[in-house]
Amino acid sequence: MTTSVDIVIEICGSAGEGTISAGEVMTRFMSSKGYEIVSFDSFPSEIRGFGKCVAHFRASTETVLAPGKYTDVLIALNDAHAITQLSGLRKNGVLIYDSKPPVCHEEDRSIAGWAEPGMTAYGIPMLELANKAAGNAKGRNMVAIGAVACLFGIAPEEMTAFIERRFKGKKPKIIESNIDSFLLGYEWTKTHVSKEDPYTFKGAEIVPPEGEKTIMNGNEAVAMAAMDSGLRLYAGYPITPATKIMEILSKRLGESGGVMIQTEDEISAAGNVVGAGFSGKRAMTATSGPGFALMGEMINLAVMAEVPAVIVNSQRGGPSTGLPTKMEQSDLSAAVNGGTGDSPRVVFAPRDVVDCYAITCLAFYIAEKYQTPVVILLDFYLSNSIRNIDKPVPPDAEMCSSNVFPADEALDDYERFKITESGISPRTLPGMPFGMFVDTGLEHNTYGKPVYDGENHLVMTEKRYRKFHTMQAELPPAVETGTEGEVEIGILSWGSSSGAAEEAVRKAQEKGQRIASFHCSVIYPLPEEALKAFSRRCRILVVAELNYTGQYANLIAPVLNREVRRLTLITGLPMASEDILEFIGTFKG
Amino acid sequence: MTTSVDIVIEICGSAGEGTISAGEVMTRFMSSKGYEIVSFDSFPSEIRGFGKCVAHFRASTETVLAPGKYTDVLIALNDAHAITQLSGLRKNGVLIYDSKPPVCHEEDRSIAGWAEPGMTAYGIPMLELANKAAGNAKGRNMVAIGAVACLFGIAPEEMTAFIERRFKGKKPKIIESNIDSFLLGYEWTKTHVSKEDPYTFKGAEIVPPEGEKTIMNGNEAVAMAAMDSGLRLYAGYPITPATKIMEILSKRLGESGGVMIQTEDEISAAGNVVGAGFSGKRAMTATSGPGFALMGEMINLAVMAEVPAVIVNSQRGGPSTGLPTKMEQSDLSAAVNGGTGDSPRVVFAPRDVVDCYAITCLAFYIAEKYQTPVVILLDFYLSNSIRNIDKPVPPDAEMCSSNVFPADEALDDYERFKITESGISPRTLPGMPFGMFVDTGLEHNTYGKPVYDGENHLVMTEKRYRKFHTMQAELPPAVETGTEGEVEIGILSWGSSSGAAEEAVRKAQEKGQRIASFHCSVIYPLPEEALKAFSRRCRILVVAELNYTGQYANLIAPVLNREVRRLTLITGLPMASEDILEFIGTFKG
Amino acid sequence: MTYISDALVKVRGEGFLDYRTRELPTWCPGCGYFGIAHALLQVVGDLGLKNEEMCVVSGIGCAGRFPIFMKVYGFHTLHGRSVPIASGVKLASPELTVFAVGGDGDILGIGGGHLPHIARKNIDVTLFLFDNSIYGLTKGQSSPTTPLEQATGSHPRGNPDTPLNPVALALSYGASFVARGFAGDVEGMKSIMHQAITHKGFSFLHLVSPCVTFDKENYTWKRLSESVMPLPHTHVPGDHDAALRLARDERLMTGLFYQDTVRPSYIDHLEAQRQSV
Amino acid sequence: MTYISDALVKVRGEGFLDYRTRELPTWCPGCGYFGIAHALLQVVGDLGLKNEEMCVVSGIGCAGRFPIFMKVYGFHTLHGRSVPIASGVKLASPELTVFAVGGDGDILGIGGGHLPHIARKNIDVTLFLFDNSIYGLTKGQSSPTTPLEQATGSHPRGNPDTPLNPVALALSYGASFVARGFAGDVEGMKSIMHQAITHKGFSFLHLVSPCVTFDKENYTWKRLSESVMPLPHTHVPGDHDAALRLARDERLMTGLFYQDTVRPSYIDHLEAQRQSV
Ligand SMILES: Cc1ncc(C[n+]2csc(CCOP(=O)(O)OP(=O)(O)O)c2C)c(N)n1
Ligand SMILES: Cc1ncc(C[n+]2csc(CCOP(=O)(O)OP(=O)(O)O)c2C)c(N)n1
Ligand code: SF4
Ligand code: SF4
Ligand SMILES: [Mg+2]
Ligand SMILES: [Mg+2]
Repeated sequence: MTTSVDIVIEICGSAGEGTISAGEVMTRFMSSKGYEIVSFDSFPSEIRGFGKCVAHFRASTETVLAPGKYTDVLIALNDAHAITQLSGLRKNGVLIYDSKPPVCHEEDRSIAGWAEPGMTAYGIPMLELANKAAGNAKGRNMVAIGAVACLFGIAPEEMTAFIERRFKGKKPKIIESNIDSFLLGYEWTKTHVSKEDPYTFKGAEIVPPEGEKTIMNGNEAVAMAAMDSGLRLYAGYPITPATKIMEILSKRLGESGGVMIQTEDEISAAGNVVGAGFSGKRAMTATSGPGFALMGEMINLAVMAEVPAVIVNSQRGGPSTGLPTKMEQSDLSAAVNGGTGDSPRVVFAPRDVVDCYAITCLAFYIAEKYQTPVVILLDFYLSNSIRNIDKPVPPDAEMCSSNVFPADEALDDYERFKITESGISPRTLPGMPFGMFVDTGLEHNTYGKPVYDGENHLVMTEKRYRKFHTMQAELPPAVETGTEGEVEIGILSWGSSSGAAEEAVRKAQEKGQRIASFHCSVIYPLPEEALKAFSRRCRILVVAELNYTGQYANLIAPVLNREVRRLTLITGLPMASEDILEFIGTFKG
Repeated sequence: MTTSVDIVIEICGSAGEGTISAGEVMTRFMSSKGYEIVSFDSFPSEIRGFGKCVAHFRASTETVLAPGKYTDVLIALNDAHAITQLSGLRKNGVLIYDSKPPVCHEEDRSIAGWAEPGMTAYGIPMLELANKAAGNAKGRNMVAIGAVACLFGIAPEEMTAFIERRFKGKKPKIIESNIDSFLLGYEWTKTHVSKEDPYTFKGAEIVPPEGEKTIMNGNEAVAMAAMDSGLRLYAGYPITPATKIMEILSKRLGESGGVMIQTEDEISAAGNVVGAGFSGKRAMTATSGPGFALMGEMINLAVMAEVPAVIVNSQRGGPSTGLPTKMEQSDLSAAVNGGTGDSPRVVFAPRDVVDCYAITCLAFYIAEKYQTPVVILLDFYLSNSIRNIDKPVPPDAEMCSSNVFPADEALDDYERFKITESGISPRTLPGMPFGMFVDTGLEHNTYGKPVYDGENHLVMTEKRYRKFHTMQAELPPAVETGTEGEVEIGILSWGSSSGAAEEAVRKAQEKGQRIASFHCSVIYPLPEEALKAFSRRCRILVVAELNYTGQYANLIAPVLNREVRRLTLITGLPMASEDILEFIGTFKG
Repeated sequence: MTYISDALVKVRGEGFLDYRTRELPTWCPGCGYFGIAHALLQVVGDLGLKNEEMCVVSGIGCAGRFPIFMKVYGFHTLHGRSVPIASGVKLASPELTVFAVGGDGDILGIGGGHLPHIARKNIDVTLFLFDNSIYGLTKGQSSPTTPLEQATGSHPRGNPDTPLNPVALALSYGASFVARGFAGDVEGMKSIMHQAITHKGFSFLHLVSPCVTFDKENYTWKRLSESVMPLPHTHVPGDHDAALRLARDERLMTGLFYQDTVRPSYIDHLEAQRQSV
Repeated sequence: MTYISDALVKVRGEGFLDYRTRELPTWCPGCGYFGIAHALLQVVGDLGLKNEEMCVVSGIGCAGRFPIFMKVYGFHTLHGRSVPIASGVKLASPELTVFAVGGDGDILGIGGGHLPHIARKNIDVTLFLFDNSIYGLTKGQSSPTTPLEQATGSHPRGNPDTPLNPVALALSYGASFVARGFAGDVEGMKSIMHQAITHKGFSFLHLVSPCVTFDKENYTWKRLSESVMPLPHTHVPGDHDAALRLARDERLMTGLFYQDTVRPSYIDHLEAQRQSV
């Protein structure tokens, strides 16, 4: 008998207990088996200090689009922290805890005492077993995985084989003690625990991975897409959650003759990118809120001087240094409207790891062809969330070189900023023997010469905005799911929250609701027509996003000119379909 | 016979010809006589280079709220530049030009040939007379003023007395040659020109200045208000049009024991202000677009750490370095929505020079009491526009110290960021023996300790926004003028454009239109109730502002949820009532 | 909210909490920063400074977390901006004793543009540069002081950027007080900290410290302990040329490189200008 | 669009417009920048550089306007950012000859945080610092090189900030080529410009120039002409210590202070690392 399975597992410990790495082993293993996986980690921003770590993942035989809001299985490596996660555990969920934990808790601080009656609690002597396997507490996380494997029907030999592959290159002793810990956990559970809960992966109807698959997170997808798009310069400054993009490219960009430079700050990083873009080469930087705030003036320059630049902002909790390791979607206003002056820039927000790749390729194409900065809004969740995806198809030659060059005869009286219907002016690059010009962040005439009269300013401003109209034709369309035609409720969301919205719509539709979702990976230019059309067919509009003020709702207000209901969450977690279902559940007929 | 007069005069020359200083002499003189004056200068951003300079002013016996769009009298010091100003001269306007100009123009390049038939053109040998008076061309501007005085009935002895006062302290030779040039211009005109136009100041019904008057521009008003509000630190970096604020304070702040520091950049300027604010002292910086773009991260810090800071942004044409010496209102979005994260800050936009003083005093009060950054949006016009105003009343003691300190008993378990109904937490300052705490740009709990859980983040975010709700009660209300009750057209405007809107409404009303204007010097928090109430009584809503995208219209869209018509101008000039009247003139029944 | 147990307070004895909050550090066991903190807390005690009259302004990084442990008015600000913010505190409230604290990335990387100017203006702030030659908090990328060719998170093939010399820079900027300490030498640090805090004008303290978690190559306890040496006894802190020469020496010397006891601080300078008008 | 008349072109003779656009300068008559521009345009001609293979990146200021006059690919960018933008051009397009141009405010004030890093990375850009010791374009405020006590627009009572020494800084940052020229000495400038442009790696040119409009006190033609003197003939450009000593001398010396001909440029360094893997 095969069956469909959808289980949410959470491992919770304190910094230094291997929580996140246990999560990674589990998700990558399940993924390699063909499960659909959505994972989400959460950890403190301090290097040490006993902060709470949570590795959360959902493994399903069906397509899953968002992490689960409620947990089926909670694995407690640290009782004090895990107690705070209990409220998310389903009433009939499973708790796996260390029956002999490393710190001797007072009675009322053991998590077992906090589990509610309907829950099943399994105590495993993780510390003891880890000590037995390797002489220290380090293997507790692997003991826990052993218990999970045993309880939920994962073949131990498959897991040990995976561990061997995964840790290849590490010292044999380390690999060995990991495997030993795992096996001890497995065996102990097998002999001492009698399963009482209904959850299992056994007999799961796994769709065997078709075609070539690859496991990656959003940061990896962006880095890979940039390389595939012909990146010549990456300039960056470390900042969570974007640092990994730099570290990946630092390893790999050199192989293709590109350069990765770690700059002294984010202004310089953005400056290097603009310089490279001016010289006609593809370049990128990646940062997060505080760094993005520093790049504003440079982005404005790229707008005015019409220089391509790709800037990734992986959003985290704000404002200011804020919550460096928490999820939030609150840099939307800053990305779209943060520029001084009338300063249009393209803003994309990919919805998932696959989209991270596609949108990054598109960003390079659009930046170059339309001579404009492009901001890609990732977020903490997307940057770190691991998915098993089809090996992405690299961009073709046209995508990889989208420069618009002037015709030879135009070079006689060459106007670098020529007024055109499309708004795109033909562009020359340093090194080309004709077509020299001086670019500037001052307002300028069609030749690039600084000019301050009002007529010229208007014409040039119109031209700069016209490009955004022109590009609409080749930008990805909005995606609507759910009921067609007139609906009761329409849910608008953006970026990584749109998976939850689609999932919520699917579930609500199954219950007979007339409901639809709307999502567009293109934030600016706004898909005005699509927004209006969607709005027309919805009685109630909900805008669901992860910030306090409803930044997307504000952004589209001048287009919609109607009341919307705002679902705004700032919990530090990605959005789940349950969040949306619960919100619309409160609506009165 | 006395009569009401309203004349717009423009002097146009090239850089280095004394255009702007001639304008200043005239405006200050007329102002001292009791005329209502609105002036506006426009000049190139280069030090040299023959760029066009225009000194534009309107002198009236009535209250005037905006510069005139059309010119009555155009004085050409440079024909090539002045020709481009002819389109703004009234069909029956007056042209005064140099009949023997310093550069020998070809026939068709003399401005006299371009004047339209209805115009009156007076040729004055300015160069010749200047040479006669002082042996060089420098006095051409004073010769022109002499001609103006003679043609329009200004008593020469009053003007020479004024020049003597104005140039007091300069070398006697300079004063003398200025006066000689003026008098030669006056006399020559008297003997050689027969007046043919209808314009005159003679018999003007001047309201003699009541009470103590003082002539100042917006920059001076801001600087004076800051001093009167107890400024202890001004930190700044030069940038047009804000530099003068620094230069004024550099002279005067020291006298009161305050410090003016010229920093290495705008980040440091804002940082110094935040440091001073943290220590409990009033501090300010002033900048323009490019510098403001650099301050974003620091403003976010002040939001999160709840530190008072006053930041003046005198807007100029953008984006990027843009049009440094042109008028524009295009930093509104950046000021309100430019922060990464949910980052609320107060944004004020004074409407005129008087308001510059009042709003600056209010800014210090609000910043301190509500522990928040306050952005004051000036603009190029307001910064430089000279008005003769009632001597402003300095803020009282309460306005000058609005700190909220904790009660003694609260110091036992002192929560610096205590959750309160008002959102304002009691605050201690360095030096106070109890109540030490560590402030931070990280999200924190009520004690200031960094904490990353979602519940706390929500509560603190709510608290930070709640302050903005609380302060509404003591912010200046919106001002509506024009027809009461239901109207055909309602005009919303902001900042220095609102004078033009009020004037337009007055004129349209005189013609029998049902029309009203709405203005609020408080941009954020949005005056939601007032906006809604105004919207309800207007059939058509117009939002008039000086940027391309309609930034204020976008900002209020989520409040209004209705269509508005956007009057968006980016001519580099301040708004005139004619701009609005012409716009609404195009509406169909 | 109290994390250091009463038991530990007893062991450490009377006065342990005079300048220390009960917050547990977020630093790794063995981190050199403990030594720096230890020295500083003792020095302010020796100087008898009042807690509330000190203001400690820090940037972001492991070093930036320092104010959390100190019982003063603290401000944990932005990455790279402790210098301008501390300047603002001092200029507006000259009665306070103001410290600026930051890591090598903080002070010499993103904040490197501010350092020349606080030095040449001689604003009376004491700057504690916690130099572990790595970006600690972001987990081990190259910093402006990372030795050439060291493998780091951002440069797995080896750091290609020649490191800066913080003491030489501070001297070139015209800082009126420049000294170096080593996290393993608490007494040495105490001595220069004492002098720095009492110095009128800007003081620059370069404090070399191992990051035990992300640097196993160069700035380790072992290698630093072996290589650090005191300045020659003959060195006179008034001799700027000698100070610069010694700062540029291959060997890592500790102690007071330079002090100008005559030059007025920024505020005193303004005051003198005011008087003379 | 053409502003320089054919008549003038005839007077100046053949080749005058080889590297010069016909734009009229926005500089004041008598400004020292004319001398610098003159020298540079001649040097690139002497070197036979192709116009289109040069990229001139400038900041904002009177100095920043320089690219407008030169027939190359120019980029007039942001105040203080010529250095990072020029770096990006060079790293992405190493085949170009890249110049960065800026004033003293541009390079040492708002942009001062970038200078140490382009120097220590040794990115192959030639930096022309047009130092008039004043903020020209914003009409005469103090700059990081304004002499102490000079009265300026922002400091009418006298500048209270000790000026920075650009040559000493560049040396301390580890720049591999450091020289100084004087706007009144075209031949001297030509010689160091020639060497700087052909140098592999970062080169720093400190070009002292009067602002005739806003500085009547110190950096005037008269005072500079009197005080500027060439470096001693005995000076060897490989001697870093001597270079630093001479840079710190009271007297304003011109010529090549330092050159390291061995150190690889940033890109060459990366290439070597790549090869060695
Ligand atoms: C504007 C900005 N950019 C980047 C970061 C991320 N960040 C935090 S700490 C840090 C560097 C820490 O290194 P260092 O200053 O040497 O301090 P350490 O942790 O080594 O003590 C970085 C890059 C940030 N918080 N803000
Ligand atoms: C971010 C920013 N801040 C300030 C300015 C205003 N500004 C333009 S040029 C300049 C200084 C010019 O001085 P310097 O760099 O020495 O060049 P110079 O004009 O003397 O050649 C300033 C402050 C600006 N354009 N951008
Ligand atoms: S990461 Fe390094 S610097 Fe940071 S606390 Fe740990 S040892 Fe110290
Ligand atoms: S203001 Fe000074 S630097 Fe600028 S062009 Fe004039 S003389 Fe030269
Ligand atoms: Mg460090
Ligand atoms: Mg200068």
